[in-house]
Amino acid sequence: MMSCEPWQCAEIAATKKANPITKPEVAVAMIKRAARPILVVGSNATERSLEGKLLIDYIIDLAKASNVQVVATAHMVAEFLKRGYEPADFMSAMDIGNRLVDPTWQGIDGKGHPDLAMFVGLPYYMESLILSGLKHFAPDLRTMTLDNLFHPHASWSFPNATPKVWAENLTVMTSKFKGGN
Amino acid sequence: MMSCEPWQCAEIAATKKANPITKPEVAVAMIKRAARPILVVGSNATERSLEGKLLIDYIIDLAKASNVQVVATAHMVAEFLKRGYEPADFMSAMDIGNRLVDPTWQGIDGKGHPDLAMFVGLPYYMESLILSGLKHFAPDLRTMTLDNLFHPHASWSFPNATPKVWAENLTVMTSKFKGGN
Amino acid sequence: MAKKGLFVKAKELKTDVALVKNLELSIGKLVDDSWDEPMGPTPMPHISTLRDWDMKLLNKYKPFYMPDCDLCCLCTYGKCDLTAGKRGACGLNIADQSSRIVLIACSIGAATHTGHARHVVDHLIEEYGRNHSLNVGGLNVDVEAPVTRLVTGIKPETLGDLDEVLTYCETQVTHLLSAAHTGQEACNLDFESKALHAGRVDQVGMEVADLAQISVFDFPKADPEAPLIEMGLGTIDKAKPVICCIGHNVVPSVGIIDYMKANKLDSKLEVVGLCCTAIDNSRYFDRAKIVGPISWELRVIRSGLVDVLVLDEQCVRTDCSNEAERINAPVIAASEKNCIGYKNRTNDPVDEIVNDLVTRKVPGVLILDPEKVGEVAVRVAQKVAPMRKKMDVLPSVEEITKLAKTCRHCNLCQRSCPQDLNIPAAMTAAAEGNLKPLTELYEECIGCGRCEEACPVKLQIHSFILKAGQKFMLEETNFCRAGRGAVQDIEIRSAGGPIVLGEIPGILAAVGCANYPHGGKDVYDICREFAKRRFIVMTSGCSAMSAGSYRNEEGQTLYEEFPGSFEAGGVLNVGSCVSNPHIAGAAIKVANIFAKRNLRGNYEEIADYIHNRVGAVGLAWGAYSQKAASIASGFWSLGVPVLVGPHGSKYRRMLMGRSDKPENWEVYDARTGDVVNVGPAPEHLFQTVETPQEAMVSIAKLCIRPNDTWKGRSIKLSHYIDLHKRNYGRMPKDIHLFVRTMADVPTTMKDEIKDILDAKGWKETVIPDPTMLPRMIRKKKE
Amino acid sequence: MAKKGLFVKAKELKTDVALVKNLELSIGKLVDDSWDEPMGPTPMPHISTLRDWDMKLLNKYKPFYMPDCDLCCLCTYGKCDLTAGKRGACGLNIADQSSRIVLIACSIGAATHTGHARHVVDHLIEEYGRNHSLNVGGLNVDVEAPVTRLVTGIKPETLGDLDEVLTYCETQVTHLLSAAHTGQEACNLDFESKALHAGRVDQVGMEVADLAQISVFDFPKADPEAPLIEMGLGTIDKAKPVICCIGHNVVPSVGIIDYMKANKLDSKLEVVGLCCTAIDNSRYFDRAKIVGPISWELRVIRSGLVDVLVLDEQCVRTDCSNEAERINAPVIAASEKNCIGYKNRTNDPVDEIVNDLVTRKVPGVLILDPEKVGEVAVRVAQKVAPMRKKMDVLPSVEEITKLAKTCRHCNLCQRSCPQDLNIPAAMTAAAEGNLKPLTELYEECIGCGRCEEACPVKLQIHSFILKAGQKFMLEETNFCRAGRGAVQDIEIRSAGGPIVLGEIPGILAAVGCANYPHGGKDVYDICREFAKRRFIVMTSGCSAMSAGSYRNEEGQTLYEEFPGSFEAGGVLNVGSCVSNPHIAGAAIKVANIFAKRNLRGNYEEIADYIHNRVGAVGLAWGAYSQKAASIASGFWSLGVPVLVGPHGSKYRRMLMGRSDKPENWEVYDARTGDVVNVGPAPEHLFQTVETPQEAMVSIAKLCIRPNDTWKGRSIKLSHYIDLHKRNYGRMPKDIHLFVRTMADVPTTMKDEIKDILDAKGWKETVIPDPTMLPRMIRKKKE
Ligand code: SF4
Ligand code: SF4
Ligand code: SF4
Ligand code: SF4
Ligand code: SF4
Ligand code: SF4
Ligand code: SF4
Ligand code: SF4
Repeated sequence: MMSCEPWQCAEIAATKKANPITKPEVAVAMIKRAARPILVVGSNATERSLEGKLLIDYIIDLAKASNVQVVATAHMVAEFLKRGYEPADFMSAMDIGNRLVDPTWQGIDGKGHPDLAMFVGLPYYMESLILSGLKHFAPDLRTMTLDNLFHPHASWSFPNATPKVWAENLTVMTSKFKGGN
Repeated sequence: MMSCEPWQCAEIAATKKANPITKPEVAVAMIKRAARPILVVGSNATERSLEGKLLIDYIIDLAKASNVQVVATAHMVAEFLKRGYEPADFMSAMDIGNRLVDPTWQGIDGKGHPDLAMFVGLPYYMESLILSGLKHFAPDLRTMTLDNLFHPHASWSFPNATPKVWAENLTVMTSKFKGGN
Repeated sequence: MAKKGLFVKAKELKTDVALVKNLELSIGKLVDDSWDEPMGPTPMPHISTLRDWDMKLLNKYKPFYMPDCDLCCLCTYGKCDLTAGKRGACGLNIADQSSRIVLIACSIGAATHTGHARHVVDHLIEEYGRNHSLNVGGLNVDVEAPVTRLVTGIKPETLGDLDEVLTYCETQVTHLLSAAHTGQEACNLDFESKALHAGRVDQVGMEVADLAQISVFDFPKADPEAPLIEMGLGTIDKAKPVICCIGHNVVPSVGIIDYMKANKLDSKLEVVGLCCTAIDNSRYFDRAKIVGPISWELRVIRSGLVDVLVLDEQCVRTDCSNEAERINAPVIAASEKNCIGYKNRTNDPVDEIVNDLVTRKVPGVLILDPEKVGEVAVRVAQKVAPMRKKMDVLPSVEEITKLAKTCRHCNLCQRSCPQDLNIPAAMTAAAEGNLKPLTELYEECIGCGRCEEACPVKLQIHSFILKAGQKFMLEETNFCRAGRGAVQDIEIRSAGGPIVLGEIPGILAAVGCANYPHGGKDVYDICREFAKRRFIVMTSGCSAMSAGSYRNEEGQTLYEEFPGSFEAGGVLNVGSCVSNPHIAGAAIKVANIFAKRNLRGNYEEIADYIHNRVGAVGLAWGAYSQKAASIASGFWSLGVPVLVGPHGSKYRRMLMGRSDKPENWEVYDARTGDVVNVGPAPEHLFQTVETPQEAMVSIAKLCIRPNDTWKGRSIKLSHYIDLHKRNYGRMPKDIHLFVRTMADVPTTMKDEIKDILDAKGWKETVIPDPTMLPRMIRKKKE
Repeated sequence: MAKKGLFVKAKELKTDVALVKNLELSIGKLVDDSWDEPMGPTPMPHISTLRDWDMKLLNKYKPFYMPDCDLCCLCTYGKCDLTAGKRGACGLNIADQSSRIVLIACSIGAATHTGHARHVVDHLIEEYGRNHSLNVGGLNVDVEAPVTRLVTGIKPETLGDLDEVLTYCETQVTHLLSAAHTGQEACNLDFESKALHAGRVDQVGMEVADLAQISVFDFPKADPEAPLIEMGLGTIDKAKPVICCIGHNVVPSVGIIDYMKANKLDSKLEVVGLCCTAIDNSRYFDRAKIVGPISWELRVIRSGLVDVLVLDEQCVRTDCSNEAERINAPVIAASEKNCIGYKNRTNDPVDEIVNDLVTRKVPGVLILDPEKVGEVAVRVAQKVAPMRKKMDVLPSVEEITKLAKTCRHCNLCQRSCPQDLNIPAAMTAAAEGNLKPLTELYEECIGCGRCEEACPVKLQIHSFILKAGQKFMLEETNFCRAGRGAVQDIEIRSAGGPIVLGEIPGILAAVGCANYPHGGKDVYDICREFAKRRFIVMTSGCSAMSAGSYRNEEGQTLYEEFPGSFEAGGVLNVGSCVSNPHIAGAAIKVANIFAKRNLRGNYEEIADYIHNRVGAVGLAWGAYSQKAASIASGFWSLGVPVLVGPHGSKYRRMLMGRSDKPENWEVYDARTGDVVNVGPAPEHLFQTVETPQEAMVSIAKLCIRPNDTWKGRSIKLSHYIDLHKRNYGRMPKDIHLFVRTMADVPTTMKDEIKDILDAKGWKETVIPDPTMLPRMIRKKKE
């Protein structure tokens, strides 16, 4: 049960709480089912190392495999570019949050509002607050976190887990897009 | 899962949450293990009818079988007396709560501080608040609720359940004291 | 009137009569001959001036905290989990935090009343000048502002004086709120002391507001025979355009009523109100009608009877504007505190505003000029009434039956209902065409609307309940006595003795909001019980309405059955929320007028007097608001116990004595300096009671005071024992704690009680001249 | 100076020189010849007076809410679940509630500063009289109180005038808090407007406090060369008795320093401080030492260096007294706001108090007389220092290794740490004798202590970290420049033009608290970056300390490396929290002195000017408090954007523009009345940035203003592009939104940018005389 407690102890949610993602395949299915998913990647992408590889490198693999649009926050765009990956867009975390609560926003490509917003690698409390903003003010948007920290304000969240499990989950997800299922 | 949500939606607790009592035997064991249990009975005792019998009558059966000290709140003492049962004491709900947080209080019989405080039949929110007071200010006291409404602030609580299940639970508990186990 | 040093300087000074240049005027002290009462020790107390007194009370009545949340989320170091003693990132623990929440609530309450008073006083000064004199009861009331005199040492005579008093209050509110900043107060008892100070300030703020409005608007002036006001939806003449005012601030309503009168329309429209605005309207205009308390706001709007909705401040549901849109009723927001996002039309021509509202070009407007509110409200009401035809949004019985079938029995409505009402069962019945269970909910529903918000299939549950209860709702016609304002000095003179000696067994003040656990009838029942027992029963606010909402066997409402004077068996509605200081004031005046204690800036002594001698108890059976918290706090600070109904537990902190700890109950005998144990009298300062039965027993007991004569005590005990036996089915178990000598025992019970006393090892003790203040001891022990 | 009508009446009037009977004096208006500036439209604005201006800002920068809790628990109708649009029992929804929380935070902040000012001013009036004149910069500062003049229309000249200004503030605070009562404001934007008003009031309150203390205590008066103050634990002479003052209110410290000076002890003891008291101490006494910001309170006490702890108000950890007990250091509580449950000894003889503290009979005392605080603190420090021998409570390295072995790796510490620090891993290493990971935590730990509270085996985690970082901690010796106070008028005259034209690329104000995501070095790095780029860098409060806590390659701190004057490349510490209005004031003075706009009661025009022309940005990298919220709000209201670090997201509401919505960015050209799109300049009003890199890019961008000349714009763009490329690895994607004509483009980038502009379909536009106020249009379009 502990694994589905909020990572930061005080980040409890009330009546609407995240469904735990019990295995990476569930997340993959959610992404595949979404018409317009985006993936918001925060500054911990270069701060978290899982099994000797940086989070950002897992994300690049996943993004390439899944073709999900990546929005880099903070200065992460530089880190992506450095690694030869061009994210679909970059803006501050608050800017992407603020656009997502606007139902008239047509997405970063102007082709329609995202129907699934994924988050990974923001400071836990910031990610939590943005997810709360979306839960309250974009009730039709599904949200999902790809961290190893449970986020009760998301619609779907991976449970708290070790970096090792996290690495596995991300790797499995990537593989499922690369022709797996 | 729903059955272990707080009954009143907004009564969420934070890090310290009740263990659900999965079957009445667990509650019986807790009581038997306690050296000085008390049972606080609130005004819903005569408002709740389960399977055609009032809650207070179940409580009297249970109290007689278990010899647990009953503290009647509000005007419940009259209702007990009317039914020929003399509760160990009576006082307002706040008074018993306030005594329970005082570690120097020696119990209603002056023989020592209770080590298990059970509650049943108070208005949900009042019971919840008193349990919260005890959780915060009497951290060594175990608390348990015998309602059919989940109380996250207790140490142990029955999950939300129908009056039928509730009646069964109370009946089973009583039977276990009457020589069952 | 003594003020702090005042310095006035001006290079050029223009007055009506003269132009003065380079005036410099330094005033050390203003002394007003007409009030020769010497200044007491604590005029204009700072936030810590009365801390010693507070600590005396807080040591006797220790806080019992029941946190509503395990977290603190007040700053960005947090949220912090404070469970069971953990300290937050600023070092705070849960006791500190719990008391901080109390301080914040009381500060909001005090700010609200003070801000309300500020608005009224500034407005009246603008209209009538600073010199306009105050008059709350003519020759009948000499001590016109007991609370203000007591707390500030000021004797206000004009509107301008009230300005000064409010300046004091605002300074205090600012300091108090400031103490709630992260990294300020570090001790829960000091937070509590500050909350008590907020209560004192709050009482002053309220008194100022009521003094001003009584004086200028010519409300009933300490009048025991203030008119009976029609109350209930059934009293509304549906053929007329209906203007409905909700809130607390009567100023915009005065604009409406004045406009109606000036244009001879006062019999052509209905002006009705909810919450305290309703009460104050009726003090201004005896044909204004009272609809009911805060819990009836949705009820009234959805019933469609309202043609124009005028919203001022406090206790106005924030969805009133949305609800009004549903019934096509234009809205006028009339307070800076509640602008509702509407465009400010204060400076626009009336014709334009009227047109925009009538044509529904805009759903509502903000108008901050009360006269303009008056004209717009009346003219719009006249125009929209024929168009609206009292259109309601209640479903038909057929619709209910049909829609109830879509109920999923998910229980979310019940789980969201503050009353835990069994709505799902009522839906089952309704689906089968049986509306009775829904009808039964009508009486217990507090009209909060949370059930509807929770329902996944969007059933308009509250509207279903209203429809089911429509018959009662629309037929309701009762009476509330218009708020009388202060108690007359002469009433104090004759009742003061019996109160202090205990022969009038107590004063019950039923005040506050309508967040009742099972509807308003409890308030009526309790008030009637004690009026019949010849207690003095005082009411205010929503409780005053509920007290008048039921009838006796003869068809009389409470206000018809009992006299409106301050005497044994009287039932007095003092008025709205801001009239509460007349209740505190009555207690203070007992000390001052009857017992001749100096009042001015003499807080401790008077509070000590009241606490030990005046058997008054507040009952806020449905208190819900921050204002109710600060009102209660003002009473605590005077040593007057307050009871709240079950929802009051959500104030999260009680102030409770321990009858089982004898050391809690010692006072000095002022005559000798001896320490005397006087028993748990009163037992608690703030306490939640669970049922009306418990409330009655507690009220009787809490009226007992150390100073009771044996005769008074025996009367009080006989009520206590009688109510206890009736409700608890047996003798009180603590009777021995209240018997000082056998003379205290009601004669008819001598034998029975003697046995109990013997069994308890009771010993006779003395009746002291009780005080908690060492300095009041007249003869020090050698 | 214009005041509202004033009426003075007295039957008997005693002054120093005369006795006047029956004085009656009615003053309609006081006009002071010496200030001939005409009164603007909004002196002494009420809570809704500037609502139209607020709505302009709020429409441009819409609130983005991120609720910290799904519930509202503010009254006993609740708790209410407001998830995703559900309304509570009072009708409130989550947007309203979120904005109400902002209002409450800002009201607490404004109350705190106003209350602080009230204490200082009342105290100084008592000591020096109402006539004591103000002096904040002698002949160098003519516009002595820009914020007060702007908001209230009052030009304060004496302490007595400040009293009047504060009375205005207190009235407003009371009204504002009142609006947070249940059933008041019903629209989130109106709550936001009121929060902005709280910011305005807060700025006035702060300005009053600093004006008073600068004037009377002779702090540096607008002095670019205010002394450099020693800072850091390493600067404390451990051989001397150490008095440590924590808080914000310098008055008790003045008592201490005066006593030391009077008794020739000023070189015999160390007076050190944390938080703003530290800064203000150093403005009073240049040998006072600064230890550090709020996050260092536990650090300092546990290190044992403190012999006497003096606590005043604000940002004082509420467990300081407990921590002081652990190291046997007596505590003096010196503020009514923070009594800590101690007995009030204000009226006791000094000898007794000293004795009780020295003998540890009591752990602490409350003394509300600053002179007595001074004597007691010094005498106690002298006596206890030899006994205490700087006893600390840090564990030894051996103990750490041993205790770390008991760690259960439950992660609760990390999960409770606001910084999410990997403590369990550090424990593992420590158990193996490797303290390096713990040492690494030292720099990132904000000293909140939550880890220890959470640990089930009660490991003193924060102390472990301190021990591991002890070398750095004890060796820290840096410099902070004493707060200089205001900016001189002459500085404004010379820098005003370059700022408004854009040639000085911006003003960075690094202010506020120490709740940094990764330690204080970010603040230093950012300030240095912009100082080197010849922005004007202003600092205050805890940020001013952090800015001075690191050194460059040459070993210079920031304050040594850069001049302290208001010029390109200057780094100015204005002072403590209450000095922040000198920053706002500088912007206001640009409009007034440089651009000759009328100031007095002319809020909208000046704010419109600043918003469109003065490229100032606030950075509150570690803001945590309610005061920081109200300070920010004061800047928002002036149209100045504020950035907060990641923890600032917990303020739960951003004010954000949408660069992708062109309609957001239209202003009027005051010359023609044409509507001109000026691009997202500035893009946001309140925004969280995640990393220092993002902060730098955002700061550069947010300094862009519609009014920039092409030369100024090209300079600003070159900084923005340069920082963007460096930190984001590419050209900005929004560069086309900031180029009005090709002359705006930095010459070296012409080709590169031309291509981008072409690709974006960019069209040339005009550089308007920008305004958001229709009434500022000089020539209406026919
Ligand atoms: S005020 Fe204190 S306990 Fe509350 S959130 Fe802030 S740091 Fe935590
Ligand atoms: S409106 Fe009535 S039934 Fe519905 S939740 Fe509120 S009290 Fe319960
Ligand atoms: S919430 Fe709606 S659907 Fe659920 S039980 Fe209540 S009425 Fe039925
Ligand atoms: S009594 Fe309470 S609910 Fe009623 S109007 Fe007054 S404050 Fe509001
Ligand atoms: S203020 Fe409104 S939303 Fe908050 S608890 Fe009270 S009723 Fe519920
Ligand atoms: S004291 Fe330091 S390590 Fe401990 S929780 Fe606070 S920031 Fe984290
Ligand atoms: S909380 Fe204590 S026991 Fe748990 S991981 Fe942290 S240091 Fe170890
Ligand atoms: S800057 Fe912030 S933390 Fe520092 S002293 Fe000021 S308010 Fe407190």
